[in-house]
Amino acid sequence: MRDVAHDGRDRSSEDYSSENSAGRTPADRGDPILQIDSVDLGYDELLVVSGVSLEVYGGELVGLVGGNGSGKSTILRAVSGMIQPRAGRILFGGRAVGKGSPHQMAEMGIAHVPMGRQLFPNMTVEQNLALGAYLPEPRKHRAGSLAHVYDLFPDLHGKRKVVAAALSGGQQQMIAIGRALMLRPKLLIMDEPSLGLAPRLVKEVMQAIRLVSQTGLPILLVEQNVKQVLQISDRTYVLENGKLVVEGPSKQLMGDEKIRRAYLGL
Amino acid sequence: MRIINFSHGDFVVIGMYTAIVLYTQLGWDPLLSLLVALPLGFLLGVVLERLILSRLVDVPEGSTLLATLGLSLVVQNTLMLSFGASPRSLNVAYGSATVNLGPMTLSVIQLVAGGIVLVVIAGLYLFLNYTERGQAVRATSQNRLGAELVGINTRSVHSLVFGVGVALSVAAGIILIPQLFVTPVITGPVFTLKAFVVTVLGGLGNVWGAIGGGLLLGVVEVLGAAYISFDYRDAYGLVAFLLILLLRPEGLFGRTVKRV
Amino acid sequence: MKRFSGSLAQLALFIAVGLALPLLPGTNFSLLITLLLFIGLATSWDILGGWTGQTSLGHAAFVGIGAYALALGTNRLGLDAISAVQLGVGVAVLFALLWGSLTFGLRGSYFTLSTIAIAEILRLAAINEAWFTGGSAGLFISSLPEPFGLDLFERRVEYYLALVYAASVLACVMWFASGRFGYEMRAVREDEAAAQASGINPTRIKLRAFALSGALTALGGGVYGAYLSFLDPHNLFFLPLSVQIALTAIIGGRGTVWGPALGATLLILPAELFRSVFAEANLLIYGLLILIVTLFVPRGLIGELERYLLRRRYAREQG
Amino acid sequence: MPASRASPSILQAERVSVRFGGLRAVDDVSFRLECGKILGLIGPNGAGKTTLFNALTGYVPLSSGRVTYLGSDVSRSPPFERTRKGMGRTFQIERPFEGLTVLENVLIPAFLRFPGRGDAEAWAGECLERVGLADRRKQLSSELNLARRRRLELAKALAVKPRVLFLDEIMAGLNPPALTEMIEFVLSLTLDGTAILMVEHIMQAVVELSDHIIVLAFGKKIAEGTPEVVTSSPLVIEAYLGGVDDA
Repeated sequence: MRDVAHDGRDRSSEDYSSENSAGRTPADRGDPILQIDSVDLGYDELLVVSGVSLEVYGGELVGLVGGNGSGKSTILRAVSGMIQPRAGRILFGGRAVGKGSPHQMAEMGIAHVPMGRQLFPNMTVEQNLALGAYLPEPRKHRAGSLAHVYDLFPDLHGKRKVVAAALSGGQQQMIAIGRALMLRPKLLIMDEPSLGLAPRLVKEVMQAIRLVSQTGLPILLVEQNVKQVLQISDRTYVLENGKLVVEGPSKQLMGDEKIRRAYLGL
Repeated sequence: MRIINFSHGDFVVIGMYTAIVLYTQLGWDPLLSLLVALPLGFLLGVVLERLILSRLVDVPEGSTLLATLGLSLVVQNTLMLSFGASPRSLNVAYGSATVNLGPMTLSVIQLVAGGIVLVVIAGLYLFLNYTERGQAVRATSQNRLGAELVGINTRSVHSLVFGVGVALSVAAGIILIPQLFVTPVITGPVFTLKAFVVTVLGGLGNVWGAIGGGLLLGVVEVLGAAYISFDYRDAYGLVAFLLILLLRPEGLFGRTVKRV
Repeated sequence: MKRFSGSLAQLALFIAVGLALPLLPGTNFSLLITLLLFIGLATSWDILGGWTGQTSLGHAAFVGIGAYALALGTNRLGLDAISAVQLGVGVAVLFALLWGSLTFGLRGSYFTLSTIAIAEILRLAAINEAWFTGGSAGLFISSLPEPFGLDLFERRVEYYLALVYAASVLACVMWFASGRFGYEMRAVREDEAAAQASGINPTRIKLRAFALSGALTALGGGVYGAYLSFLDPHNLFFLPLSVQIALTAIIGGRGTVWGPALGATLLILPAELFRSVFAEANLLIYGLLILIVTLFVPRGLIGELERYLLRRRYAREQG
Repeated sequence: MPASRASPSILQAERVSVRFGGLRAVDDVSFRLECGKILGLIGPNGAGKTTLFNALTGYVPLSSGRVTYLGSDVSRSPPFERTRKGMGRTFQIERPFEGLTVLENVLIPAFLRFPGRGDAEAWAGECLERVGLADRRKQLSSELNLARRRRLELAKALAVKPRVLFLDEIMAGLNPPALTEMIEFVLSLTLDGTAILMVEHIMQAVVELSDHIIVLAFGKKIAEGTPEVVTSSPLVIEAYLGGVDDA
């Protein structure tokens, strides 16, 4: 690229070294269900994520937030075995996550609520949910799981014979979460559940996630919407440009200047 | 599964020759051949899907079309080398038997064929709506990623679907051969074309659409032959096909596929 | 300009070989005429199918239009042979423009299906309008005018005509290959949205390619008609001929200057030579080859070769 | 930079809306872009930036409103016509013509201004030179890495000699040195009066480059102004950090 004299608007980026202080996981919680151990991730020559460590312990609701392009979805791809770490390792229930198709992840017990929900549009709400218990093990508990999901989201019960495409964005998100619960997973991962939803519905969905978390299921919530995540999660990790900039108990992070910087680059 | 299968009609032809060979060599009635041919056809479909189509996942969509076209040529010309070009048919003992139903006279063969078609439709309907595998097929066709995430191995679903497709085509050939002549090269494309017309009329990925499309094609051909010109009977379906492609690509009965 | 003079040399070599072959003793003219015709037809198909990326399986319709225009134009309309062929080419162009403007809105495989349907409708018309076309029984060309005193029924004359035809089509492709039109077609093939961002009107490029491809195919149909002297609608308009033309180009390497010609040489020669062995099953080899090509050589023979040479040249330049 | 009202407006959007079914992806957005200026378009994920971008370049039809380029209404013009008039664009997911070499890729837009092969090739070479890809002109474009594909996108956009350039997230995924280089490069593009509209997530780049920033949220323009004004606006911070309302 041609060199151009410019007017010194360049701002040297500050060193955002992470402060591993408050909110460090207490040792008494046993082994983490998901452990990401200083991984480097990337495509071709491009390094997207470097030196990221993250843990999810039993019963926790953990937020992973960051602006667009901060590396959130790359971390998700690695957790689901679609790409392999260049350095570091990812353990699920103490075992390394290998390379594989998404359906193998489901077999391991990781339920994924994907970006854009990915429902079966021309099937009814109940058919969508029932398919969540497709694998042999969860299938044995299908009726109970279904009752459990309707318990959590009574609205869905009223619409159980309606095709998924006819429901509102918020309700579709409930179906996606419900379908994931039908798997009776050991860990729930959610990718941007608030994306494309109107503000009122975002709140609804966040409350639903809180509700699911209260049943004791560990959740990794990946979001752009920091404020909402901080309000419902136990701990939060903040990513910027592929590096962790802050992590800690969500209550302590509210109003943290570093988060604002991570998002607005100021 | 949105694969345009060019060899579809040739599996019908395989069914026809199977029935002829089993009848002339072993004296098997076509209905008996059907029982043997269904599982073998399924197996053949699964093997072909694994060997050819499943390798063409991340390539331009045109390549599956070309691969099935190649498959079609291989099948046609192998049959040609084995059986020669002359038209063949199968005369079963009850071939000319008829039944009187009030004012209508129907041939036994047509009744049997109609009955089997109804059974197949009912079977497909039950399979798709009331079995786990059937639900997995519907789920895969509506949202492949969503299906993977609930633990469905969508690759094996593709094999299954192709296997069922081949098995049913072979079965159709066995049922039809007592009433039709077959030649190795011409018959297959005729059926393939009709299948395209039917699915485009009815809308892809939709069993009811396929049935409606089939009926509609029959009606269009018969009405056109009766009121416009008999000579162009085969053209009416094609014209309808073009009109639908141009004006309503999702098919007459197809829902606009929504992504949720 | 270096590129273009290079291809001129290749073309000159092609013509020289073409002129030399009849001097050999025992030349099988039928075989060579068929080969040259298929080189021309496959190269013409490739303008739309390879360079512009619109797979047509209905090109037999254009062969039929060209052949029937020659026969009907001379025998029923009283035209001389050249005017009759011109008429066929004109009809082909109009037909392609109409056909294209209706179907280019369709995506990928749907376009392909529509081409099959249109060619099939045309075949049914050729069969059923017997008063004009001779119908299902076919049309025998009993006499042809003798342009410049050339007897169009003589194999040697037909051979040189086929050579002129094949060389003209190749020259036409060479002419646009390194120029603006060639790149516009390739841009449309690779990515229509990105082509628009380069200021290209994709519909217009596709229509132009279709018209050119249809016209050259109809021209070949005219020569083919003279060679056959018996026109059979079950062959000329029918799907197997379309398939044969398309696969020849694809196996050799679509979107390359010499790919279709190579495909024709590799496919027509053995098929014709072993005709007695395979009888009418001569398309078996096409089926096997297209399976192999789609699975293992997706760009066709010349396509993969060009890619390999490009890579090697680049690697060598980098040291 | 001081806002000069005298400089001519090159691109103007008036009450532009795009609806998909019932959803208002872009809702009543207006702005002006002047010669040699850089307009930043930002907002949280799903705010409608990409839809607005595609509506301005003609890839998505407007539901209502008007886009004026150099005084003429282009609201209904197809994309290729806008390109011909001088509206160049890049694609967020780089779209090289894969089977072609780097030079051939740039040759295609270059033919738009230079119909002859020789002139077009010279101009394409010049564009490659500007983005620093001259040494790769004979490489297959499909073999470039991400950073170089990005530059190839830029070279293709420059080859149509744009008066206004639409850049779709060209900074994403670049490492710090490459980012700095890209920022300087984009700045250099405006020296000859070319106007730039950029959608960008890397705030550092937007803030450093933009003369004026528009913030979208839920399809609506919620704020605009200089980088300093926008980034300190509570409304913007709210939109980014996702404060829906305080529970």
